[in-house]
Amino acid sequence: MNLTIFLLALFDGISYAALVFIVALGLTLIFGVMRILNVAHGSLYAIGAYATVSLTGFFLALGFAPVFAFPLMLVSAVLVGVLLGGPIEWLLLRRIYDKPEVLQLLVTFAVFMILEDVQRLLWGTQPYFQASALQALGNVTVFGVTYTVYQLILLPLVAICLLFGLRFFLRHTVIGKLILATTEDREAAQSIGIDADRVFLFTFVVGAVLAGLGGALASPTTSILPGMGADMIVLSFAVVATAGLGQIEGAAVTALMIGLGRSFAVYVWPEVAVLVPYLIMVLVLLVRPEGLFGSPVARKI
Amino acid sequence: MKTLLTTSALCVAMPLAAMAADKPETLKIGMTTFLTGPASVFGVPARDAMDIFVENLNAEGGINGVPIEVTYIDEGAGAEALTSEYRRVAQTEGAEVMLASISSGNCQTLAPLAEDLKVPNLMWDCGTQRIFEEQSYDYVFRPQGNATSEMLAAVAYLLKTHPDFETIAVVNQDYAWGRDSWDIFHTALEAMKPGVKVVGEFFPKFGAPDFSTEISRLQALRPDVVLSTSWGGDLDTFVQQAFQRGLMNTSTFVLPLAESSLERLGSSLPAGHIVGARGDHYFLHPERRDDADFKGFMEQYKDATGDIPVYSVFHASQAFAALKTAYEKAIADNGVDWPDEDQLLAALDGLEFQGLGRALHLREDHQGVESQLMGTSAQTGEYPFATLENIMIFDGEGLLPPVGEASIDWIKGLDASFADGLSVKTYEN
Amino acid sequence: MSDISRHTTARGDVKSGGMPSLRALLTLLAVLLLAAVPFIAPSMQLLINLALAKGIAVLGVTVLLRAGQVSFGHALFFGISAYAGAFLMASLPGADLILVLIAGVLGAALSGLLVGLFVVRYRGIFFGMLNLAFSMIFWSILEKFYHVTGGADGIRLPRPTVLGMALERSGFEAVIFYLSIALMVGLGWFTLRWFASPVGQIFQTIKTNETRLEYLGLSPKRVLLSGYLLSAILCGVGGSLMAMTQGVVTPEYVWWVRSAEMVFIAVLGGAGSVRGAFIGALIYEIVRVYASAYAGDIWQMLLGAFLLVIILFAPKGIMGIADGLIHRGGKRRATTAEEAR
Amino acid sequence: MTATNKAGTAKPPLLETRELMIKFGGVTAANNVSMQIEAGRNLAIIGPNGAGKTTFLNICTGWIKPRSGKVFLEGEDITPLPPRKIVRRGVARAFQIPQLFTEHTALENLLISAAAREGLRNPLQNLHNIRQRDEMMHLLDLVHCTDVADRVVVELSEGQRKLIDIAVALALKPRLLLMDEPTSGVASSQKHEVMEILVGALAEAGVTSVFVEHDMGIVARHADEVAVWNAGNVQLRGTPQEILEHPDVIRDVIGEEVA
Repeated sequence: MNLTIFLLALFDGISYAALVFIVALGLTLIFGVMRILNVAHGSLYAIGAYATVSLTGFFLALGFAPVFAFPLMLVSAVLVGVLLGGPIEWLLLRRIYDKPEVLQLLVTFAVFMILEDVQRLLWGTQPYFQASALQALGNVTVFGVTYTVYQLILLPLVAICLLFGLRFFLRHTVIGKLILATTEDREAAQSIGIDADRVFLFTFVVGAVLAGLGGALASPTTSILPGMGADMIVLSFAVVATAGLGQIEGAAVTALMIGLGRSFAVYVWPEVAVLVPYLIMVLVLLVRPEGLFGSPVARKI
Repeated sequence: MKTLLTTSALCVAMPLAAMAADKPETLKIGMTTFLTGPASVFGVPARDAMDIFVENLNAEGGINGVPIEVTYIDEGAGAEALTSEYRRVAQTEGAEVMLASISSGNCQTLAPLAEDLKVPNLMWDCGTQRIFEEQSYDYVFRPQGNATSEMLAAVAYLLKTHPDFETIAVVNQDYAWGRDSWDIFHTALEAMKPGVKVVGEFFPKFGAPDFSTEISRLQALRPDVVLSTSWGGDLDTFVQQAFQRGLMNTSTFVLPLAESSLERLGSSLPAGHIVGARGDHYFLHPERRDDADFKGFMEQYKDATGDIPVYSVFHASQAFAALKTAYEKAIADNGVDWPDEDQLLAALDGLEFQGLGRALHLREDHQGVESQLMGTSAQTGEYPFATLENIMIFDGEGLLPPVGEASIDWIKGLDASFADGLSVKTYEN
Repeated sequence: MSDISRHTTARGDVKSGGMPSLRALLTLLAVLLLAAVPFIAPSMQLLINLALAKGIAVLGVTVLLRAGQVSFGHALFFGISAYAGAFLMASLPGADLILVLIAGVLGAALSGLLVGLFVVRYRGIFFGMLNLAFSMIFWSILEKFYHVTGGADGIRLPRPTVLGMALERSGFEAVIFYLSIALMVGLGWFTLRWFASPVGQIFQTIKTNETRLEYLGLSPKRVLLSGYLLSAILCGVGGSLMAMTQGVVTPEYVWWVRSAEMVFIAVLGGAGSVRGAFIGALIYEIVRVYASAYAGDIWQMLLGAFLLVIILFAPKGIMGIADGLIHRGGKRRATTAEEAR
Repeated sequence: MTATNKAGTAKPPLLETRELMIKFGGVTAANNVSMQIEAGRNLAIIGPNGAGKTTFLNICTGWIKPRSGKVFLEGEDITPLPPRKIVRRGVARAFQIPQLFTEHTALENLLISAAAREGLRNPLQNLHNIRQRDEMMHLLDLVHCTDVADRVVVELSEGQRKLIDIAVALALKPRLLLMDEPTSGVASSQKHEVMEILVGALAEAGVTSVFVEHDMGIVARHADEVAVWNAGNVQLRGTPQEILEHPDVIRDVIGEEVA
């Protein structure tokens, strides 16, 4: 393996990891705060992508410049969060916080099934492609290899901004601290007057926005088609569990591990490339049951 | 004594009874197609087309006065739902003919089932060449070509248009079609142009959202030719990303199924790459585009769906044509009002029929002989997407192994003269 | 036929100490009705056979639910068993049905032991996720190692012989159908007894207090492993039956949505209920097939909505509703061992 | 069992700890604890909250591993063993917060305990039909809980749960029973009665006991021996009378109880 190939694998891994991280971030945030593993996260990701493609197509047809695709990604993500995430929490999840984990998981699974069909009803079955955002940024050549600026620079940049932004938000803003307090001890938080319901609603909407943003950012590089959410949800599950549920920085490191592991596998042993995320997950969890960055919970007697 | 009489009376009556079936109120047929899942890119257009064919025929009074009614079965609902629905439609709903299926895996499951249920089955879209090579069927027919004829046409076109290429890499979907089609293509290349070097073989998982890694490697490998038999979203993503990264400027792509992605790819498929269509399926078919029925259907389809038809629509048209022709032939041959099953099967043997493309016929092993259309992409500006130029239509006969021979063994025995020996017609566009 | 009814009455006798209760009577009637399906509704036979196979696998998930654990990867054992049968048929053409079943169950048990040894260290979400990871690894292997596993198209599983006899499709289907019913009754009966037995009761305490379990001198991991093995074996039986009924095995058998579907059915029928597993499977399959036939575009949505309604308004599932009807007006005693029966 | 005592040093003590040390954060929960527990006695452990009493029970049963030091059961080093293996060697435990199978009935909790003890493996036998059922009913009778035998644990009062918790431990037929505040949660008017029952049951079964207790009245009446805990170690040890009259105890422990 020479330097060029090493760099290539590195680039591939980083751009892939950035995207996976953004999606996993929302999942781990929701789990960290609400202890709910949201299977419908994958659908929100897909719908974010569909919405971006439709909006971009619409505005480009009106004669807007391709750069306009970027703000539209944000708009789509927020739409997904508010129009889907909000009602899901408000109408469904709120009713089941006191139910067993299994039922909570199944409720999100049911939402996943419903949203899969909603996508098909709204957008049909033909794949969509909308690469104007990607084309607007052009290419960059590094060591004789052409890579898109979008994948090599923009995606990692967004991922890093989100990572540090969310860290800052949780630790240094009032709402962030309220969220952390609720995460630590819900009852204690309620006893000092924190409205846990609103914290949960807010968290879920933010998580859904992140899912939508993941889809929006993925849309210029991939075909948008039915079933794209199911794959993504399993992958981001693997990232989140490997990192330790609720671990934001951990999710970043794990996404990078999985991204790099996958891209190097393509060069070294292509047959196992698909296996990499799960192998990493199993190996990590065998050694550290609580995930790479999770901390064990002591049982009190 | 009485019994004996009855028996002999029955014996006399039997052949007569076999001569004519009661004319049903409607001809029920079942059709499996992908309504959900990634392959619905083929399944839904085929269903929409089938609705048009049926509507048109019923408007003319159906087959010998019998209107057709189609029940669709979703292949995307999973194997259990598919097999139980298939049985229900064939047995309880009394479908006389089944059209199944798109997925090769489903064909392999349903072909023996059809045989056991004794229901005539037209394999309308699946590509696997194995079905009739590994087993012979009485009830199963394929009114279309198969992977062998499709891949050989692609190889032949490549050799005719790019005789000097030296290296090739493949990026196929990781499932039976992707693997099988590469086996055939590769074997054919080795036989016909032994010097070609395979520099990379990639089988990213079916439905992969990202091909950046594969494209990075291809950029480093710089093969003369990149083959991909992918389809649907996978092909779109791969071509888009390859185009974006400039890979399409340095390598010639051979995309035997890209006809079905032309419209979606728009300007992302630049000029000079090889496009195929699993048969002679192209909305600007050079021999057919001026025909009234062809044009009429294109307009009807465009009105109904807003799209141009892709190859699965052509395959549906062929299956429908085979069905209609077989019934008409059986009725005419036997001089009956409505054929029974045996008469229908007899009519299907060696049947000649024509769908939207060139005429086809069924061989004695029930394999259809279908012409293959290949072309090179061109961005003419006439449409907002690539169209084809330098089109060649290969006669199907030469692209299939003789009856009873397995494709791979037959291909191994071919040589460089194969492409020259094919019967082919060339068109500018 | 006769041995089936004997099984059922035997269960009824044990349950209520000689007095057949309403519940046992209904169960007997339901089994008899199922056994009559090939005669009264032949077109439903295959559908119901598939539902029974799935029901046995769901029973495996139900076992784990009794310990408060949910696995999102139990399709693994379903698939391993199915593929074990397919590989056996490939290497030993004309093998017997019994042999295929044994090979499948052995494969499931062995993999259940290996995977179980790892996953019993985890509870809750992690337990579910680790199971998912193992099933996804196996799924990827099936998809990837095309030349061995046939890739996404899977492997055809030719019809096995039955006690040395090569049967036609209809005969074979009848055999598989009644075998499935017999296994449903037998395994359902066994699982009920196991739930009520000391081992089964100890297994169910994983849900409520592992600390006490440890202080009874028992290893919670070992205890969980015993139930995990049973659940893997049950999934294995279901997988083998499914493979032989379908005649083909594909990686789809192991796909995570299939695992989630099993949990779905278990909850639909009534989480933890043995009868519920089968009733849930039957209803699920019927709804699914007819929804996909008559509402081809929105069958997933219908199923999802169905699931939501059950969870939100009848969290005890169909068995909970049925119990409510049976016990309406009567007093309700809720001892677990009683319920287990 | 009592023979051991009379034989003097010939046999090692039932339970012995040597120089146990453990810290949680900055707090020393066990500070060089060396203690011997002789068979046949009821030893009470008293001391202020946070003195390390529960930690001592946790270490003795293997729930927590000491940073240094060892635990011996009849001379055998059991320090590295997990709780279940220590339980298997005859050390049972009842808890401050009852550890019960909350979805099972009181009787079933005991039956499960008996099944665990006997290692019943027959998957076709009903738990309610096991041979030890009568024995368990007797045990329920001993702790005066026969009337709630078929009630699910979540429906029981705190006091009833404490008693069932102890009965579950007794069902294991232990040699040594460690109890953490056996009468907390029991109505104060009934505490003596409950202790009476308990001590009687222990005597009948020939079980040695160690119990953490805050109520000095209970200690005075029901313990054979008292150990006073403070700052992670045994401060004093003696008969109830000696201890309760000791000025330090009056100041540190009893004073706190009053407060």
